[in-house]
Amino acid sequence: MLTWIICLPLLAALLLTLVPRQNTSVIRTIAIGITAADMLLALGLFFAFDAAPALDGYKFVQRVPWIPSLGISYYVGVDGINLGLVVMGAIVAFAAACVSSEIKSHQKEFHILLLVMTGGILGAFASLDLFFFYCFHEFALVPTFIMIGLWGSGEKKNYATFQITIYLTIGALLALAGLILLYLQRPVGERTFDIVRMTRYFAENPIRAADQNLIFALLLFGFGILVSLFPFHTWAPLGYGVAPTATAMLHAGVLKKFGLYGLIRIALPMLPEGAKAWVPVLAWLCLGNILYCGWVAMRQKDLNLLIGNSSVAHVGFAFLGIASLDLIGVTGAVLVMVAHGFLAALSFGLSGYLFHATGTRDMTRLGGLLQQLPFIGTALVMALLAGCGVPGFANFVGELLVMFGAWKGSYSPHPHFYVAAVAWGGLVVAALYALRAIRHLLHGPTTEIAGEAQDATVWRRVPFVLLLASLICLGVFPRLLTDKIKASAEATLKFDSGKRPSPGLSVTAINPARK
Amino acid sequence: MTVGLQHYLVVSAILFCLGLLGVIVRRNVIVMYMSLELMLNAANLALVAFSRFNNNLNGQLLVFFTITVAAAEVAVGLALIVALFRKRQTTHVEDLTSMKL
Amino acid sequence: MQDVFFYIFAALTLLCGVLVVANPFSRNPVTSAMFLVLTIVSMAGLFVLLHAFFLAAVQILVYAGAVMVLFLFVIMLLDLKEEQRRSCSSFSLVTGLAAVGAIGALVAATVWQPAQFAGLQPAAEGATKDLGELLFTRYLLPFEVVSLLLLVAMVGVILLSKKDLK
Amino acid sequence: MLHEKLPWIILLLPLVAAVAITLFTQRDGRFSAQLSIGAVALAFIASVLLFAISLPQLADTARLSYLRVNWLEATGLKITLAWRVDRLSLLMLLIVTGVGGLIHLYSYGYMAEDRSRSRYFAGLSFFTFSMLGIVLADNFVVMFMFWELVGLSSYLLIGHWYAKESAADACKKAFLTNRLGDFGFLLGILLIWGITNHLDFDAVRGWLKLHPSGIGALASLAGFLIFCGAMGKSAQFPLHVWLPDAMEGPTPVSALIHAATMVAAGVYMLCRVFFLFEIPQAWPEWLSFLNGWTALDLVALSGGITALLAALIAVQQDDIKRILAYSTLSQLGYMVMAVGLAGPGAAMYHLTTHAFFKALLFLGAGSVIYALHHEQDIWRMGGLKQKMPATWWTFLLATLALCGVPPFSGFFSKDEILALAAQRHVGYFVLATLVAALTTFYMSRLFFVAFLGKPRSESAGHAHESPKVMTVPLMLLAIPSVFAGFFGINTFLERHFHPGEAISHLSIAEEMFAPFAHAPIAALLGLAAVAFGFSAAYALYANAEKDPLPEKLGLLSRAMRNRFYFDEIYSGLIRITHELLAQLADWFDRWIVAGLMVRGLHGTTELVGRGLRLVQTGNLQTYAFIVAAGVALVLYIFLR
Amino acid sequence: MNASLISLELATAGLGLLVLLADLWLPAENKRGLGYVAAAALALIFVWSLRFDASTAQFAFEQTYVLDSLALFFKRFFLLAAILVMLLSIEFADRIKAGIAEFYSLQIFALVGMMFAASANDFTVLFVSLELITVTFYVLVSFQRSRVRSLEAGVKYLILGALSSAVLVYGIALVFGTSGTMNFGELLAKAGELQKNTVFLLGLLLVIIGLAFKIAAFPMQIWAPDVYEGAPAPITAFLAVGSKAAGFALLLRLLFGALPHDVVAPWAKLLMVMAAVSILYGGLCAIPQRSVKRIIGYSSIGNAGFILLGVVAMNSAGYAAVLYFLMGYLFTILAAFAVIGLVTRQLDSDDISVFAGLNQRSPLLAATMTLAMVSLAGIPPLAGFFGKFLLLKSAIEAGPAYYWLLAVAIAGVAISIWYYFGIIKAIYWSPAPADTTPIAVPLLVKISAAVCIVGMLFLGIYPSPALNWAVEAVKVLK
Repeated sequence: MLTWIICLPLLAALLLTLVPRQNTSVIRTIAIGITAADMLLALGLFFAFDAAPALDGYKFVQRVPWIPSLGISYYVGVDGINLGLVVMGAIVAFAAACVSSEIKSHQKEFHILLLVMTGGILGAFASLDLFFFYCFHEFALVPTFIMIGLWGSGEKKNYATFQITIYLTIGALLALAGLILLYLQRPVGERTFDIVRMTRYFAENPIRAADQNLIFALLLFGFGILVSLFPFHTWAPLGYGVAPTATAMLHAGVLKKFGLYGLIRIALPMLPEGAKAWVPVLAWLCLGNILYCGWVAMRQKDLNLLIGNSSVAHVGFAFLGIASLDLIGVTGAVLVMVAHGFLAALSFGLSGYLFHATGTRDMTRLGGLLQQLPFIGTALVMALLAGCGVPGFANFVGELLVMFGAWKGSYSPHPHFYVAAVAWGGLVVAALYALRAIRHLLHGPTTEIAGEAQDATVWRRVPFVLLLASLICLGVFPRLLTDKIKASAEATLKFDSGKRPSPGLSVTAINPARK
Repeated sequence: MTVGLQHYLVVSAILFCLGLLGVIVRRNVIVMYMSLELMLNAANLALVAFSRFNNNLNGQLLVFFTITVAAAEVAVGLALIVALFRKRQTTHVEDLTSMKL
Repeated sequence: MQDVFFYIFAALTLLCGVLVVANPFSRNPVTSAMFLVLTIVSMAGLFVLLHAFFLAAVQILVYAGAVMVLFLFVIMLLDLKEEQRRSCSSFSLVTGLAAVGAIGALVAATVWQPAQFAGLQPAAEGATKDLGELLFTRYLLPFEVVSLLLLVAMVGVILLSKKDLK
Repeated sequence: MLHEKLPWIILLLPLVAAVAITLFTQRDGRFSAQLSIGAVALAFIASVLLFAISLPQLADTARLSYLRVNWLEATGLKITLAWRVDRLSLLMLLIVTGVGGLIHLYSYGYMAEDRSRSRYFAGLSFFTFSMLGIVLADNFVVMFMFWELVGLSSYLLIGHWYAKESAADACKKAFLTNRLGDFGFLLGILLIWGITNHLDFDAVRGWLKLHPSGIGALASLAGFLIFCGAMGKSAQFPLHVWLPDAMEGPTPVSALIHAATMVAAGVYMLCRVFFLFEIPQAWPEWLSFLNGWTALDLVALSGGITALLAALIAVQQDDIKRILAYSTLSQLGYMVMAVGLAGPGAAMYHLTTHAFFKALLFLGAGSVIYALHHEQDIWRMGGLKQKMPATWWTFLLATLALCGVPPFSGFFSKDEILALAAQRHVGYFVLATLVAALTTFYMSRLFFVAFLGKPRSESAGHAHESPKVMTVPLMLLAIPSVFAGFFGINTFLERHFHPGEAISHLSIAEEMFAPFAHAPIAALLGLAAVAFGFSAAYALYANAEKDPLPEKLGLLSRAMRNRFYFDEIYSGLIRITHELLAQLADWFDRWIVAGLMVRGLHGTTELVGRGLRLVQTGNLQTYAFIVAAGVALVLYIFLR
Repeated sequence: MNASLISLELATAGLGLLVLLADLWLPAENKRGLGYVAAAALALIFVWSLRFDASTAQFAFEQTYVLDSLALFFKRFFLLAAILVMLLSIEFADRIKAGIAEFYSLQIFALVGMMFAASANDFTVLFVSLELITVTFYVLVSFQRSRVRSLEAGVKYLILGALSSAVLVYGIALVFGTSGTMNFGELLAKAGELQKNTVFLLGLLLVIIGLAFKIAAFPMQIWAPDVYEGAPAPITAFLAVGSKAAGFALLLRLLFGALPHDVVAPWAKLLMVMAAVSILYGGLCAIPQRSVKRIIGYSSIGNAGFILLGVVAMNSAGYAAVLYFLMGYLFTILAAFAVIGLVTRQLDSDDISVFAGLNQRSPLLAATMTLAMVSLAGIPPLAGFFGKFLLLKSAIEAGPAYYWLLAVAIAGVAISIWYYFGIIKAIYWSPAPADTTPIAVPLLVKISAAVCIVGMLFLGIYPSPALNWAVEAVKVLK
């Protein structure tokens, strides 16, 4: 089933190569239909998950040896941690296919790339083999570059494409170096890229601390660059700023989560000592993401740049969840990943719609759009509010869990300081830029340029409704996912449990309560 | 000091460097090519000397091949230079820079 | 006596070598070629001193005789004039000299270590028969390859220098 | 088991209405309104039912167990959705659904002309849902969630007329200010959870009972952080600035949110978690300058300052809704002060009565504004007594209640606070009395100017009484405004806060004179303050054509009119903090990270490439030289 | 002596002679068709080579020639490369005014040289076979006599090639002098004592530098861009694939077949420097480049550096990675040149701008070129990715001393993506030129492009068999 989910888009991409380029409607129909089918399959997977039999804690497992001499096999399977990501990816892919109608040139190539990207993303998340895990990601990454370069818009297109390409390549390569090092830690003959077996092996035979530190650093910064960890984040807002909508949705929403997923799936369970050594650094960098990028977002006049920066800020929460070295935090991180996937896709999708409706993303030139575009406006309001952590949306739950986890986490002598700063960033700074955007874009009198915009037709609403519904559904019933995450996280991650920082701050005086 | 192997070697080393210098400082392709012959000869000298002092004729045999190869190379090279000269009326290296950077 | 001859031939070789490369009096290619002939001939002397008689003969016959004649022939054919002193930048000269000097110094310093050749005594006699035997047994394969090489060279020269190809 | 499910029904009814309106009945404003009103009416009935069923079972504060849902679970953290039904929440349920229901009804008339009526009613229903959530919450996190939702819905409602710049700005400000408070609230929750490992109110309370000093040095900080939430929501100094601006929203919204319910949530929350303030107090080292203060002291101080400041500002406002807004602020300050003086019962009591008469006042004001076609300046009103009798009467009753004139409800509740202040701290008592006098003064001013005298503008001259759908709620609200003092609400609450203590039941007549019996000085001084305030107002405004005070007070008046420049100070503060930080971060991002580092690296690489390829001159000689140089380099490295 | 060992070479050489002779009798208009015959014959030889078994090393000519798994692997490799190049040459033939048969036969002779080089077990054979390759390429590079660039490239290749030959011979002389032998097998036995002998080391160094010319690595990398640009497209491809692979075959054979490990180990540093400088030089210089052939030239330098990673790793995984990467490189480069040859011929320019609008003019060519560039850039699922993966893996495996090199390699990959994507960008989104007439793609090019694509995909998607070949082949190395 998983293999079908992965292969369906890839096969469809092959199929599309055979369709003559003039038949754009056929091409679009195939792309949308296939992604819809894929989404339904993924949803089926989601609902069949609980009942399915598990092998080593993974379900829907499929395994085909591929390069036995190197211990590489095609090995897919899901547990609670990647299930949500796979489903989210499939849903976002469908939404992205839906909004691709905005593409006016070379539709055929665009849709092929989109499908390839989808297949790659889903494959990366479903893989339980390190090598495939990495390959699928690369496989999805390249279409991203091409799509941004080819169909992107804006003056800075070339520079942005260049930047995103170089950045992500370097990040991926650093991570690859780390992964290979990890692979080599086992004695010759036993080496395997099988994540499950590696995890088990390294739990029993821990790697030397010095090696752990090195590998963790490589993975942290390699994956970190992929996820726009501060200060390697500048590619993200710019890249998304110029990217075509569907690409931005898929990349910011789904593909970017690959790095975070890698940290959770690989770095944390296999390199516990390295994690302990590096998370204090990571915790500081999170602040860079959440606070600093939040401030940067406050200054943006371009809606896409604002969303891009805020998306950078959001992944900071996932990083903090990872840095917390606490199961609550990690659960939260996974939830943030899924939630932000929907949210980023939604935001970029809406922003893309606005751009095509009004011809500009400059917020100073727009205003009062809520009157003109009630549906899109409302959806955008919801997206922006979800972004600043309003309950009812999945993001809130994730961020809450992250903060709870980080508060108790034993990663640093002053966890409370980070959480306080992060909460400030998430509650106040996020609200500042989100409301500012609403104020400029949607509220206030309607400007001339906004006056001619048309609201979305029913069909154009489908992707947005779907994404919003997913966000709200998970926000209201988080246990749909957290229960699954919880079980898997407990099974794979072992943190020094129970160590909680004492209240720590010494008492100067205790005033008797006046009563 | 009786003349030993190292004497020959030093001569060959100096000759080798002379040839190299020629390649670097002369601007006429033909002269450069002659300098290269000088370098090959230097290597030959070393080979013969080694052959003698190692009591092993393999070195001399390689010289034999080197000379043959050099001859063939010279033939081809000069033909090439002539062909180029016919086209460009020059053998000056500074005129042979239609491809660069 | 042999040592004296060595020094004479060595000095001649080097002197002529210098004159090939950097003749202070003439930059005419013909001069260079002539000095190259001289170098080769004096080197043949060195070969003789090393008891490589056959090679000495080959050196003179093939190199001085055939190769250098080819060179001279081409130079004459092309009617090459004296190399013009076009913008000879002293920079390139100095850096070139420095690079070559460095290589020379390094190589010479390495080679000039009598200790490393302490055990070696002059022994081999470059007898034609021995050479021939080796050539047609052990080195038969390279010999054949060289024949192929010569064929290639022939074909190449014809291709490159025919005035008009059919 | 009906009553097991009743809290769920109460809570979800408005939500269902909100969702249904949003999804299905956007086009039909009328139907939306009816849906929304119906939902809240049903919720009210259900609340009454719940009240009736639960009250006999409420043995003191023992909470009835209700259907629980595990909402979120992670290793070591479990968040349960469970609804808490005790006296406190039952009372609030009635207020929220009752007063709220009346306001819904009133809106039906008030918003009849609005073209996005559906959106308005959806917001109203959603707000009711969120507010009920706060009331019923049994858990810090659940409360926080609804807390946020209330903030969100108030944002939507204040910004209902978002096309107006001022409304758009106001809603933004309200949300942001609330967010500041929530920040503290969340940290407080985290702090408490981090130490006690519990989130349910009862569990935390139980833990604290077992380990009274368990929180140790962070006790006061925890209390204060939790109070931050209340500070934002109840608009207490220094986070009070948003409330007056929030008057940009439709008037019923002001009545609902900014008088009866939302702003009361802060006080309610403080009462709910009052046990947090009863543990031994201490500050951590880095806050040692606060030694000597308890968290409650800070609460009381904040409330006191708010009460006084707002009352002073109200004296010099001309906008009818702003006067009421500042009055609300001031009264909220009263309540918070009461909590701070360790009298949650008194605070809740005042909250209850205040909800009635302040809602009434707002609705009355709304009626006036409606009648005058959105004229809000009291100096352009006048003589409305004859034109709008129903409004006039109800407004009068509410004013009297607010001023604390016996036997109106406000008198009793305010008296409790006065008595409490007198008992605790003389300073607060003086302050409270002063505020009482100011309250009477500005309310009388409002009343004289707006309702009496001659019409000062054309629209005031042509005013009509509002339609029935608006006046009926006014009348209905007037009833509790007048009589709420006799219902025994205070004893009802006393049993919540002091379970087990013998509390005598009083008859209505006894109830009426209880204040004089209980704390005669406070009651009498309070009355004196009212009298003083009234007479001063009468002297100044009985026949005034324009405000005489600015001339008399000069600079002070200007400061009052400009709300003591808090807005200016805050916007300045924001400018030098976040704006500056944002600018700095943006600059850094643009020039250092993206510019110097990224572009620099890009540029350097390209430059190096361009430079390096100059080596490739095409000249054989250079090539030979480079080869030689490379060889020399390699030789040097490896033969050295 | 077992002459049957060299039967592959003999057959190939015979084929070369036949083609040369056939020229005499064939009418001019049929000469082009000779290429088909040659390609078919080469294919036959290739098939025949598959029947060879070299699981145990066999020697001939008094140990100067060896046929072992490594040699056989490279022979097949060269044959395959030659077949594909031959196909491209047939297509290219009409641009050569005359000497078509010679064009083919010289390629075959170069192939013979490569095949001998793969089996060299003696410095003499090494030198002679290398010279056969080099001299043949002098002629081939300058084959388009009518073009100044071709001749100029020939002269440059000539001078620098001769320079490298001189260095190589000098190095051989020193090695011979100190070890007293020319034979690799004997050298293996004797070299152990010589690891402190600086003359020996100098000699070895010079030999390595001489081989660096063949593989276009630092410090002998400078010729590559000019020669690649000037040479006819199929010849450039053959240079990039065959000549380079021959260099690597000899380098591997020499370093790990003819020298004991403790003698080679100290050279790691040298090889690392060579690798690092090559990677950076190739990458950085290519960035501002406009000529596609030059870009490939620079990229060839960079790739030489990458392949050196596998050599420098000095473990069998590294050698296997070298072989594997070369296989991928073969298909990739030939795919690229199949396109380049066709596209540049019409405008007689190889500026990157001729690719503008290629996707409209010929989607097949555009796709082929894109795949080739993507593979070169090292992106899955194509051959280049897996090759680079194996190279990086082997270098990491070699230990922490290699980490800095790894960092350079990563930087190099990032830089290379920059210019490879520049080409893709030109194909797809530079403003299309006025002339968008479709390019007619001859069947031959279609076939070779298809073979290359299939090869790239096969190696990338199902690397297991090829990896096994490579692993088997390097078993003879230490």
